[in-house]
Amino acid sequence: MNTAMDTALFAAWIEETARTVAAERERLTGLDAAIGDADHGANLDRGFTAVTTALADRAPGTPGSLLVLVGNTLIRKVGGASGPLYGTAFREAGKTLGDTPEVSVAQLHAALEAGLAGVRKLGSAAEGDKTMVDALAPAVRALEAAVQDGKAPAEAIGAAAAAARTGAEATIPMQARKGRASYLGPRSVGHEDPGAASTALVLSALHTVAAR
Amino acid sequence: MNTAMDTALFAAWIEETARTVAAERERLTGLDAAIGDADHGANLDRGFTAVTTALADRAPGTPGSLLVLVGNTLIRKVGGASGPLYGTAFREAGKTLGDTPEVSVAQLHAALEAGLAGVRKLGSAAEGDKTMVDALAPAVRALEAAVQDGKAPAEAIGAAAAAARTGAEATIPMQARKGRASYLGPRSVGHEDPGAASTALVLSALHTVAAR
Amino acid sequence: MKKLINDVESVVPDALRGVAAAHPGLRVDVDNQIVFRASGPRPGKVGLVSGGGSGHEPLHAGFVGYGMLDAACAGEIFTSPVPDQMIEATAAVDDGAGVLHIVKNYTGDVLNFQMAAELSGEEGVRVESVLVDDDVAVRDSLYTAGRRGTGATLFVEKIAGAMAETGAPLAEVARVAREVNARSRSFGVALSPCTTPAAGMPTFDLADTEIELGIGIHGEPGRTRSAMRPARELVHLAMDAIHEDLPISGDTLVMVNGMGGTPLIELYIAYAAVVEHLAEKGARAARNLVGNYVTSLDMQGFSITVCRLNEELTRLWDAPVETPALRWGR
Amino acid sequence: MKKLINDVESVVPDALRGVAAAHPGLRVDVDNQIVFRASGPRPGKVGLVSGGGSGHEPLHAGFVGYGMLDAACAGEIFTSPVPDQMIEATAAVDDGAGVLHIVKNYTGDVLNFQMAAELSGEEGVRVESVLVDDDVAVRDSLYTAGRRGTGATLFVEKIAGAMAETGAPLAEVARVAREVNARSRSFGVALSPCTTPAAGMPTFDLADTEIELGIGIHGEPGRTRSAMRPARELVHLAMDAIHEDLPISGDTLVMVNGMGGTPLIELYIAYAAVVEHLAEKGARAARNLVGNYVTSLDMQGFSITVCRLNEELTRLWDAPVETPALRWGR
Ligand SMILES: Nc1ncnc2c1ncn2[C@@H]1O[C@H](COP(=O)(O)OP(=O)(O)O)[C@@H](O)[C@H]1O
Ligand SMILES: Nc1ncnc2c1ncn2[C@@H]1O[C@H](COP(=O)(O)OP(=O)(O)O)[C@@H](O)[C@H]1O
Ligand SMILES: [Mg+2]
Ligand SMILES: [Mg+2]
Ligand SMILES: [Mg+2]
Ligand SMILES: [Mg+2]
Repeated sequence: MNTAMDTALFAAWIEETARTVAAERERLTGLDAAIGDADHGANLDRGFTAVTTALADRAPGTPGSLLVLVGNTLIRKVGGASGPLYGTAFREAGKTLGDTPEVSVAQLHAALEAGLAGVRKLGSAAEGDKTMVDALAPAVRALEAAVQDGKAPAEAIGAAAAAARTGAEATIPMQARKGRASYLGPRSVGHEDPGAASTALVLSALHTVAAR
Repeated sequence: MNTAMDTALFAAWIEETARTVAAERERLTGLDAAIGDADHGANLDRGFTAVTTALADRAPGTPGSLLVLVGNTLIRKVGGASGPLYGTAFREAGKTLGDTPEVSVAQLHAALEAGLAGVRKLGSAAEGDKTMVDALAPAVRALEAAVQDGKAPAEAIGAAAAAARTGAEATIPMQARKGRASYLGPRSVGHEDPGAASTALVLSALHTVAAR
Repeated sequence: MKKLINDVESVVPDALRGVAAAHPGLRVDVDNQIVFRASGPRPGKVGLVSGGGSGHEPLHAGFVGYGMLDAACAGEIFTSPVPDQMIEATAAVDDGAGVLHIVKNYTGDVLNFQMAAELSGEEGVRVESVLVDDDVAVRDSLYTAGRRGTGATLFVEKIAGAMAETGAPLAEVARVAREVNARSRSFGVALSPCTTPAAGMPTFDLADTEIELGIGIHGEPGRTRSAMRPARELVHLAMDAIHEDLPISGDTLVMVNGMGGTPLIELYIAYAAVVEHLAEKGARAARNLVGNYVTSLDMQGFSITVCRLNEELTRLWDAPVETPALRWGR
Repeated sequence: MKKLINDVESVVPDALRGVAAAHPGLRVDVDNQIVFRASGPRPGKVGLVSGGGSGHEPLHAGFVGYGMLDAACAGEIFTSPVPDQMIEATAAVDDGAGVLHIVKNYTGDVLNFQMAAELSGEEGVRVESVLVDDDVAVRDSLYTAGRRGTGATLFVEKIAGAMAETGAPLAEVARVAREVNARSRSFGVALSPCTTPAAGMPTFDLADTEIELGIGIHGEPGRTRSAMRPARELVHLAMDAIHEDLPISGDTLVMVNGMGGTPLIELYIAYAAVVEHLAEKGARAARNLVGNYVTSLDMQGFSITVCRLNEELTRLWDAPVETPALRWGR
């Protein structure tokens, strides 16, 4: 892959995300059944199916406008906690990219950082609260480090995806302080957070297409 | 046992019946669960428990008045189909005995025959309809035959009890035409009728005390 | 068995205590298991008495009040009450105009009400009895116990109750009650069995792919066991069974009734299918009820009851009613 | 999984079609999953909009009508609706007097209603939001999502609805809604899990001797797993949990709510125990509801909600209401 990412690559990322979310739907719902209400897989699958349709209807011209459309569609179709949160993440990321036709790793980092900030602001969850933040935050840090080390996009994104997966697994021993899982108190310990798990999927989807 | 049956023996019969009904409660309810509504054991147990209390309160002076009291108590406490039917059987039998202090086998036969007639009249069930009639009718016939042969009470009653049991088992292949079991149509075939089974218990209780 | 009860032996009285505490409009004789209107009998009004085994809540106690029953006798779970209860209820609600017994057609209910009616008559009360036998799953015949009384019982109690409030004579109240029964048919489907406290285990076993067609309201198996199907198909099957016995046409009163363990969202899905089906037949649901009204403990499933309305029945259905389970117009 | 549905994907629209057919007093936008009063907004009256995930029927659609809600937005099963629905409902019911959003306190509901309120505000509608958070099983704290909204939602919708019918201004309707929430507490117990159509299997496993204490209304496990006990003990345990958080005294409004799969006879047994318990505390149930009102699909179990009444709340509770699931006075 060339060192800059164009609209086609972002479109491929969302397509790949929709594919993995559909494939992992049962697992995500299972995780949510343990500490939530057994709908996270269904929610994201519904959302990304709608996103795929929306992108087919009118393919946006820039990475930024594409991510904003993804975010708006998720907000309009998903519901639950993950709808507004994922929607905000994609919207903020897209807005940060402006109308640049090609995105550098540094710009990607800035975009994801803005997405994380949006999630933090909306859900007021901190790291350690056992939410998607525990996967997204380390991913953004890993990406930043990779940028500093001047790593190539595929490699940098690989590091971010790996950090997200590690972050998701790290939620297992945590006691939830946000979202439905918090209602379980100590009983939320010992289960992976569904939103953190799906966030890891979204980033590994990006790595998959970036590594092509 | 001497050749005539006194009030004490009838009291012992009812006591023994209450004991066996309580012991067989689950089995009777199980039979009713298969082709009815799973309450026959509970119904009769409730009824004969009430009967025991009633007899304790005021022990009647004659076999006839005792059976009438048993019948009235069953009608007042059991409910369901079996309450009025068993109640009528005991009432009619008691009324037939009048105020005789000692009951011969011939008189017993007349009494049970009257009881059977009462059940037939109230429930309008014929033999072969898969009801208590299929146990009581052969028992009455067997008793009549024993009387003709001049058999001793214990032996005669034994024959009646055996006939009741055979009659109850004979209901297994029958398709019910009366009572709840009739709602099952062909599916009522292959199960013993709960009321026929309990009738066999009542008569074997009589044999138990008569044979003492 | 896991049930929200105190003791298998005290289920009915414990529940009646709750009914008494919850509904100031009712007077409950817990010892004799009879539920009355708190207001007592009204001079010149025919009294309505019904009752039956418990486990069908809100039937019958939930239908005691203005515009419906004057008293309901509660038996043990699935066991008809005894004559003593009916005699006492009948005497208490009679104010000279006579009393109507509304009896579901089960051998137990019929025999006990019959004995009660005789004795009440001897005590000088004019009693008329109406048999409800609406369940088409049971083939009727001279030689059998006949069809069961199920969902139509609610229709009979509501419409006869409204007629009684108008001050109509006993014969007239009995006449309209019989007409409602004659114009109503029901069919029930079970997705799961129920568990009676006394038995402590399910009344039958059903695989996750099986259902029972043509069930009653006592946890008994149905006429046939069949494969699970989408709600729409189950509804059409029930409607066809009803139509076969009493052709459905014109304005109808339809109840989609839950058996006790089926959530309301599923009953609405079934009702949507009922309306589709009626449209195909050129009929319509002029009035409807969707909910748990004539239940079988915790059984999952539903029954459909259809009544062919006429102007009189519609007017009486719409008349004000004020009971724990059915209330409108006041 | 055996459910009375047509297709896992169409559960909510299929049910809404049934709601539309069953209740002429409602207008249902099936595509957007919004239920309105057929009569539309009334000039000068504050509009009440609520909504949430489906699977809690009759909440919320069953409470749309005179004296309660003007519109209810239905999400997928256990998933809060989306802002678009709330924005459309808000615009449709506003007639200048402004709109009150009644929001159960779940992250999803809160975030979606929050976005909707902002956008509706930008479109010129005055919107106030009231959070319902009555479930004492969840310890409240600054650092958590806070307590859940459960049974008290019905109380808030009924009483705020009655206030709105008087023509009271938005601030006043919001004030009384918040007061009801502040005076209400709930606690729930599950005897069995529920099965969501999407998951197709029970949300948790429970032995025949076990129960879940402190459950919400989304099939989630409770705070603790415990041994099954008689109804009386379970009720006392729930009442004590409520009392610990908000001392129970004086006149109260009490709801014994079924979770969807528990038969009414068992709920009455629980209510009898509630009344015993209140008497011990020198309090009483001045008003009550016993039935399935805020459910969790087919879950077996119950919740108790207690609201400490005052003269104003009692009067507004008694005011006429005409909705599919709650009706009196008209
Ligand atoms: N306040 C919050 N901040 C960040 N993420 C959150 C917050 N609350 C919930 N989440 C995320 O949302 C996920 C649940 O999403 P989902 O199941 O789709 O919605 P719901 O909880 O409404 O059913 C959780 O696993 C968690 O990662
Ligand atoms: N018409 C009838 N004539 C004679 N016996 C009958 C009749 N109907 C029912 N029975 C008897 O009653 C028994 C059922 O009694 P029980 O279960 O106590 O009452 P219910 O059927 O009301 O639950 C049946 O097994 C049958 O033997
Ligand atoms: Mg969830
Ligand atoms: Mg029986
Ligand atoms: Mg019975
Ligand atoms: Mg959800």
